Amino acid sequence: MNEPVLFLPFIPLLPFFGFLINGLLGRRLPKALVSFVALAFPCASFLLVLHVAYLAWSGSLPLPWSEPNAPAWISAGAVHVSFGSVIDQLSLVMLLIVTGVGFLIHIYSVGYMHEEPGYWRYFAYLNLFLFFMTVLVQAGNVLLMFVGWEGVGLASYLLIGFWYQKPSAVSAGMKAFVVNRIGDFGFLIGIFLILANFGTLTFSEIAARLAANPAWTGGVLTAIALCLLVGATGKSAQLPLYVWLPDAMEGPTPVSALIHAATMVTAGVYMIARTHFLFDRSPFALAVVAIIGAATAFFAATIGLVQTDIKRVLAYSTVSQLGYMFLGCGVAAYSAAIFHLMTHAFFKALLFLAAGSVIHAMGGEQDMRKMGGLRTRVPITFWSMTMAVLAISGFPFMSAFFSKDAILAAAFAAGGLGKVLWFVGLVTAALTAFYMFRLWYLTFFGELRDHNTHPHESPWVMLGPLVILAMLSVIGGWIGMGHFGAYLAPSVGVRPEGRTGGLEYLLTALAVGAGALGWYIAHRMYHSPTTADGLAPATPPGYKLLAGKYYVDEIYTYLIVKPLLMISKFFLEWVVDFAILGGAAWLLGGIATLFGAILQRWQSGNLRSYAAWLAVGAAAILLFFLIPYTLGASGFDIWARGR
Amino acid sequence: MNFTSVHMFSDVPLSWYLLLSAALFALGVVGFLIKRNLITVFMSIELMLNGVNLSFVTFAHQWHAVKGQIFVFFVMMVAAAEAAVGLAIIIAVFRARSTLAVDRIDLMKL
Amino acid sequence: MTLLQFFLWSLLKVVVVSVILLMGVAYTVLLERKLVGRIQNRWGPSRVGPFGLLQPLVDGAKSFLKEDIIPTAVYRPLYLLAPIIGLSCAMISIAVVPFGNPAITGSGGFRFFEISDVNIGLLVILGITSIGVYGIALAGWSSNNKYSLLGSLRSSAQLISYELALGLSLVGVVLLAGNLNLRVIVESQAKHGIFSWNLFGGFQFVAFFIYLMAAYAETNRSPFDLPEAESELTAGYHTEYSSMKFAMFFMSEYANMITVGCVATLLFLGGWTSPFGNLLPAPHNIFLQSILPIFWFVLKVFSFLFLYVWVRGTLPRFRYDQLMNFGWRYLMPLAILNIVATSLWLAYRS
Amino acid sequence: MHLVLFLIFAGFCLAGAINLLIQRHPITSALSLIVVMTSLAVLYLLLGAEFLAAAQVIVYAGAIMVLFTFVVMLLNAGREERTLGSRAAIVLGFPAVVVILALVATIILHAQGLGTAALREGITSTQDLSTVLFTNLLLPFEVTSVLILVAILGAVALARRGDGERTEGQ
Repeated sequence: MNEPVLFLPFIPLLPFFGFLINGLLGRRLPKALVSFVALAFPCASFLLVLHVAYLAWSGSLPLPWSEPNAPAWISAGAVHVSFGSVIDQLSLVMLLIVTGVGFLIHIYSVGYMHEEPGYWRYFAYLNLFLFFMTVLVQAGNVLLMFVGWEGVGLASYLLIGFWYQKPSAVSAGMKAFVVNRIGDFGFLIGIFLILANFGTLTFSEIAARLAANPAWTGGVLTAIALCLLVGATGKSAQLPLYVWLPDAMEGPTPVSALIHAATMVTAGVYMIARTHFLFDRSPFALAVVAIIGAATAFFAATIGLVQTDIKRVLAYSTVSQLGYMFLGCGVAAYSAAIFHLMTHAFFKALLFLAAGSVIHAMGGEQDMRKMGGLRTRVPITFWSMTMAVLAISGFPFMSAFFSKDAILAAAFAAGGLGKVLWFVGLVTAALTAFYMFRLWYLTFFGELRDHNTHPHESPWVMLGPLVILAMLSVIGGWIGMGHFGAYLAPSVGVRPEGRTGGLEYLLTALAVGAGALGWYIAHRMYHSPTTADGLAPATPPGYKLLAGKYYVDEIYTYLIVKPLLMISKFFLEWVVDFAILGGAAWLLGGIATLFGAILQRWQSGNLRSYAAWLAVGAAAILLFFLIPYTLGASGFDIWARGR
Repeated sequence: MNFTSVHMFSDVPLSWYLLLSAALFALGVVGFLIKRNLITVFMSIELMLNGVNLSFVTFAHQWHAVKGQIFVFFVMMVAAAEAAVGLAIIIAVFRARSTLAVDRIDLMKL
Repeated sequence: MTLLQFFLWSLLKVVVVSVILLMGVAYTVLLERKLVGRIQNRWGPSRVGPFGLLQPLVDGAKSFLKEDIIPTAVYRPLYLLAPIIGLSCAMISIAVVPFGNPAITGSGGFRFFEISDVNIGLLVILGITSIGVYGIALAGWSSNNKYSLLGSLRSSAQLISYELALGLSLVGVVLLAGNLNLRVIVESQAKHGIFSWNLFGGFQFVAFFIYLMAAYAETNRSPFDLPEAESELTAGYHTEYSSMKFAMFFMSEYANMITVGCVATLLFLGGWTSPFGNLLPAPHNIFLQSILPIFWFVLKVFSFLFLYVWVRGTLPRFRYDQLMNFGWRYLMPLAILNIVATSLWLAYRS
Repeated sequence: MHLVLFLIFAGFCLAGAINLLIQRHPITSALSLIVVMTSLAVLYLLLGAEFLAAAQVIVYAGAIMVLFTFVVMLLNAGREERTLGSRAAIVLGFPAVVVILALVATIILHAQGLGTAALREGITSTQDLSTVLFTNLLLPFEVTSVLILVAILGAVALARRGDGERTEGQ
């Protein structure tokens, strides 16, 4: 069979070229050209992925496919790290999501960011993000994945702080970066542990090494899995490192859609799925994953109940949905988790883009309390948002109906804590439906509460992606029905899914019921709103706690940041500045003066005396090497033997 | 009556070439030590370079290695660059000090 | 052929070629004076001998008999050395120029129509030309005269600047021939007469133009004769020279012109080969076989010299900044473009 | 023949080098150096390095040394002054040079397996040289061109007067 031509390196490189062109020249290029560059390269990249997908579908590309003759990156001793890519079912699905949704959001951004002075900068960053994200997804080894991992973090930081004149945006960017750094630290330790224990960083080799030792479980594998989990919680905004994601909404809305909902934050889930062979060997780590996931899902959903900023609701919703994915991973239902990742990418991107369209319509206003009655003013946005809300709430036969159901079923089927986790998930599903419909009602129904604005529908360049994503949100679940798990099985392993006949239908019905309950409560409270937020007077202390986001930020500030600052300050002022620097200054000064007094006689400034010393040095070296030459061995031999 | 019979005393030992090269190098060093004019000192450096070049060419001949000659070629290029910069520096120094005597240019600044 | 015979033959060649070269120099002077005269609508020298043909001899005698003045303030060793360097460099180059049919050889492959066959003939000519700068530079400096110094500085700068363009313009030709040996370069142009000359067949007319300009500058000839611009610098670098020393500079200038003409002939105009290529049947007579190539060669060099004089008679002098701009900003890039184009063409063709 | 040529030009070389040291006027030193370089070119020719011989003449004698004489003329450098100089140069330098020369000479004279050079033998054609230069060593070659470009820029930057000086001077 002929070698299939994949152009794999070009999938990341094309957006990178876009980044280079726009980043280096964008300031001088006309806007139309910037848009063209920004769209053409991701589009080409997407087409390449489609090409690969077609080859895989038609069977001429055997999966998993790892690139032969990939250029070496690091070759040190027995460790070899290459730039090689791996295409298997998992990375292919992820690549399709990343480039496809990414491309749609690029299109949307052309409309959304049209008035921005930093237009070229925005697209340069966005292309850079796509570059790193595709690197992350394609990477055939942990280290290359880490490069992508750090890179998307950088792109995320740049884009959160895109409006760098705004102090809140800057600090949000820093917060994201710092919190991520904690996670990355764990990831890095995990990588070192892998290297120390496996001697390789390539996924396939690690898996092969594990497969060869079926008895190897727990112990160091648990440590590795937990370290990787720390990394994943950082990137995917899970407890306790979720705090950066809501703040990341300071960035432009399409960025929130692409990076902080659809793709980058799911990298943690992807990473766990990719290294599932490690987690599979450590039940403890898996349990931790599941618990973190369920806890985050519930926790974030409760905060989301009371948020008034439309994007923050979505942000907490994202955290919550990511929790679901972790829950899926934790019960070893990786394919269900990835399935949910995919549907979530569709409907959450759609939600954010629709929210962006609403914000655009409201002239930049993000507070839901000032919106209302937009249903007739922005009809297309309204309808696509409706699709997304139905999808996320698990309305029957919409996308999340299938994926969330799969996760919940898997949780229920898992032994031990499974039932508890399932129940938490079920409650969260009700909460999800509630806060989503709350958002829906507040935004689109009733009367417009801020009369200073004149809402208008967005241009088609923004609505087009909305419509496409809306369709995907509706039908996205159908592809997964039954086949998805089987399709992904070669890359993430076969897992018993919760197929228990009648019980399964009962579970499904319960989930739908939970969603319906959430909708009903929301309908009662917000359909004909008299006050801006009906929840507030109902449960005052709880509301305050929720509106304050459980004061996690404040707790972190007092428990970690402040003490750290104080210690740092003490360390800087007394240890570093006074003891080390001051002492060193005195010491060095003294030594320098002493030696200077001696050596200054040498530094006469006279060129010829320097030359003389040079000659003396040369003669000395010659003597050293050549006098023993007459004794039979050269000085070099003696010197070399001494080492 | 062969044209190639022209060389009658044929061979010169390569060590002579090497000795000549060493001598040129040593003379260059001596020049550096005794010359008092900045430009002449610089010329002495060129002399050293030339001495070393000769040994490269000799060894290239000895080992039939083209790379020895290419090394000389690179040395020439670098010497050209060095001469350009060095002479520019000399001009700058002369402008600041209006002297070319090495012994008078002994401050570590212009 | 014994060593002694080899030496004697070589000596003979050297003597004959030098004498012919010097005669050529002398009569180029006459040619110039006559031609410029006609261009300026006057007769030029016509009194000494028929059509003034003996004028060069008389000029030579005059130079010999003039009083040789050495100013007191000159730096004597170099003042004396400079004209010698100039003239010898001008004359040495001719040693590697093949001017006749190389197929006619003596015993042991001895060639009659070139003094020496060097693999890197072209580079030798370039090298010797580059040393020729010293004659002018030292002359101007040792004269201890500001006109001389300015003239020589101008001249040296001009020579160095245009040497680049000159060398680069020749690269195209070298690329076409794939060799630095002048004989091989000529033979590569022999096949179809005028159509395989590098000038036409090799599409090197741009290079030829650059070479022409650079050659005029290299020989300090009008329109680039700034080093001796009499209206500004009296006589430039040879202001303080008189009698035979002046004559040596004078001769070296014309010898250089001839060398440049020879190089142009060899590199662009097909050397000694006939412009008709194989259209004319090759003569069987050994005498014709040896004399015809020399005829073509001399004819081509003569045409080149004619062009020299013609340009001198018609074009005004450049300003110095114009000269430098022209050399660096136009000729150099053009020459590099020519190299790129030629190598692309060659790569495409192979 | 080779021997004769070698002796003649080696003699020229040494004489030129010594003359470079003896002469007190920079321009005569420069001329002696040119003599050294051109005779070295002939020696290269004897060793079969044709292209290098030409390059030696064109680059060293024709370009670098022209630059030197140019600068000497430009700065109108006169005879060397008699300055006190440095004791270190005399006390340390000369013994060091003697040691270097003696050691190197000893080694050369004791070296085994050094061949001989004869006329018309071991000639490296320009083609061989350029084949290696433009294939295996293309990168160093290109880097050299960058180096030269940098050197040109550096020389221009160094030798031109600063703007302040210009307004002051003229």
